[in-house]
Amino acid sequence: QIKSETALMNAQELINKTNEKCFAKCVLKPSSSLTSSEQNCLTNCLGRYMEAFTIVSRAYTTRLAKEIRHEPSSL
Amino acid sequence: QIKSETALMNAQELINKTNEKCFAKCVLKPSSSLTSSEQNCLTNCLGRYMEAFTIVSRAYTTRLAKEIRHEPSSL
Amino acid sequence: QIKSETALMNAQELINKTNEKCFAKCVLKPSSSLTSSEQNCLTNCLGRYMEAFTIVSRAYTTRLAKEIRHEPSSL
Amino acid sequence: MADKFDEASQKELSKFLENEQAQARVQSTIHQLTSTCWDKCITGTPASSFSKSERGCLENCVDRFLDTSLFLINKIQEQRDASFSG
Amino acid sequence: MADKFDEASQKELSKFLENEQAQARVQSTIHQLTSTCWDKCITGTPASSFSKSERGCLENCVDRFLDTSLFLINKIQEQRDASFSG
Amino acid sequence: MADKFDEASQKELSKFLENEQAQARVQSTIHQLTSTCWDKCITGTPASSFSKSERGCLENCVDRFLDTSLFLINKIQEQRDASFSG
Repeated sequence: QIKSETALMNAQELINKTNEKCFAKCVLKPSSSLTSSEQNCLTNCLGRYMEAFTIVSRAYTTRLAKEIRHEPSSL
Repeated sequence: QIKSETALMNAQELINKTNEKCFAKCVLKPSSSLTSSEQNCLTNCLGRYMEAFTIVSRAYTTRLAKEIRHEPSSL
Repeated sequence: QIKSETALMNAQELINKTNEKCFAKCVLKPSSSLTSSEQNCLTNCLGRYMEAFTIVSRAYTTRLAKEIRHEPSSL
Repeated sequence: MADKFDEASQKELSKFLENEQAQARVQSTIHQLTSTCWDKCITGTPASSFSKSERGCLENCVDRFLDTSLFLINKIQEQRDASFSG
Repeated sequence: MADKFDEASQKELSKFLENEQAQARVQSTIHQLTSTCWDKCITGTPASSFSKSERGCLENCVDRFLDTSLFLINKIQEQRDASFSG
Repeated sequence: MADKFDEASQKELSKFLENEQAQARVQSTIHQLTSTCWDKCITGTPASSFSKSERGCLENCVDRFLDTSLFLINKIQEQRDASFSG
């Protein structure tokens, strides 16, 4: 149950970042409620941010593994 | 006197943020001194940032109270 | 050897900031490798960021000394 | 230091600190939201009062930010539920 | 609390915590890189899938960011070596 | 750990740590100011030296930032004084 704390903080941080980035991109002029086009944008944005996170995670861990194999102390 | 530490940090943070936002908006090209139009802008900016802080505080605490009444764990 | 920890963190922070600022300025559209014009830009940017750090350090410590001489508690 | 207090004082102290932490968290969120909403709503040079559109934007900004948060969390839960039952 | 553990448990705990810290550092870097690369590569409104150019940009972004880091560190070392020997 | 030191060593250590903290605070402010002034003054692609206007902007930036800070604090105090006496 200590383990889950790092995982939980990770999930929390991912949600916070998604919130920040998608609010910035999709809610350009806050009005009296979320419009349906803002909601569509948010749904797309959530999917894309998660995808970006996956792409970046894969690229980073691949690179990390490569660097550790070649020059242990360079990164 | 422990109480005042949270309040003091809050005031300090508000001044820091105002400084950062108003310097960004009012001092576009730093010259050899603060010009009078920069000073006018800073006076306005200080007033508006404080007002924005008040508007946001009110909106946030109102919403928080509403969410706690309806669904305790959702925010 | 405790001393060097502050210095080390300082150097690390300077490298991180340079990395962030120069990547933002020089690698506009990441491609399959760093192009030679991106590398030229990075070399210039490294030099300029270090120079900016020196200019800012000098200006800040000069001002700090002046303020401490005149009004000890104002900054 | 703590062992100089009796039990009642300790409880009071820990309740006080919890309150302080909750307050500090709320304050920190308000600073964050003020910064976000300022950047989104105040695009021109600050004047002696807000324009009607700036004020409206600021007043709606907090609620729409929190709506966004709830909307995204609901979407994530929907997708998780769908993937468990699917 | 720590003195309730025997030595073996302490070692295990400290290894566990080290791993956790290493993982937390990696996770924090990934969040940072995702944010940086999102801002650089995704300039329009998010659609139901990435365009080819957005995806390519994202896939290259991490490696070019790390290349930039290595490039700058090498330059700094070259200059330091030159100034010692010059 | 601290109770292994005698009083003189403890004083020295705490003075050392205070100095370190003061230095770390100054360094952190300098990093922050460099970042702010870089973003404000260096808008084009970095060249092999600063233009005259970039250099002038950087040299003035720190002092104007601190002037802004003092200006705002003075304004706040003026308003507070006025509201107490008014």
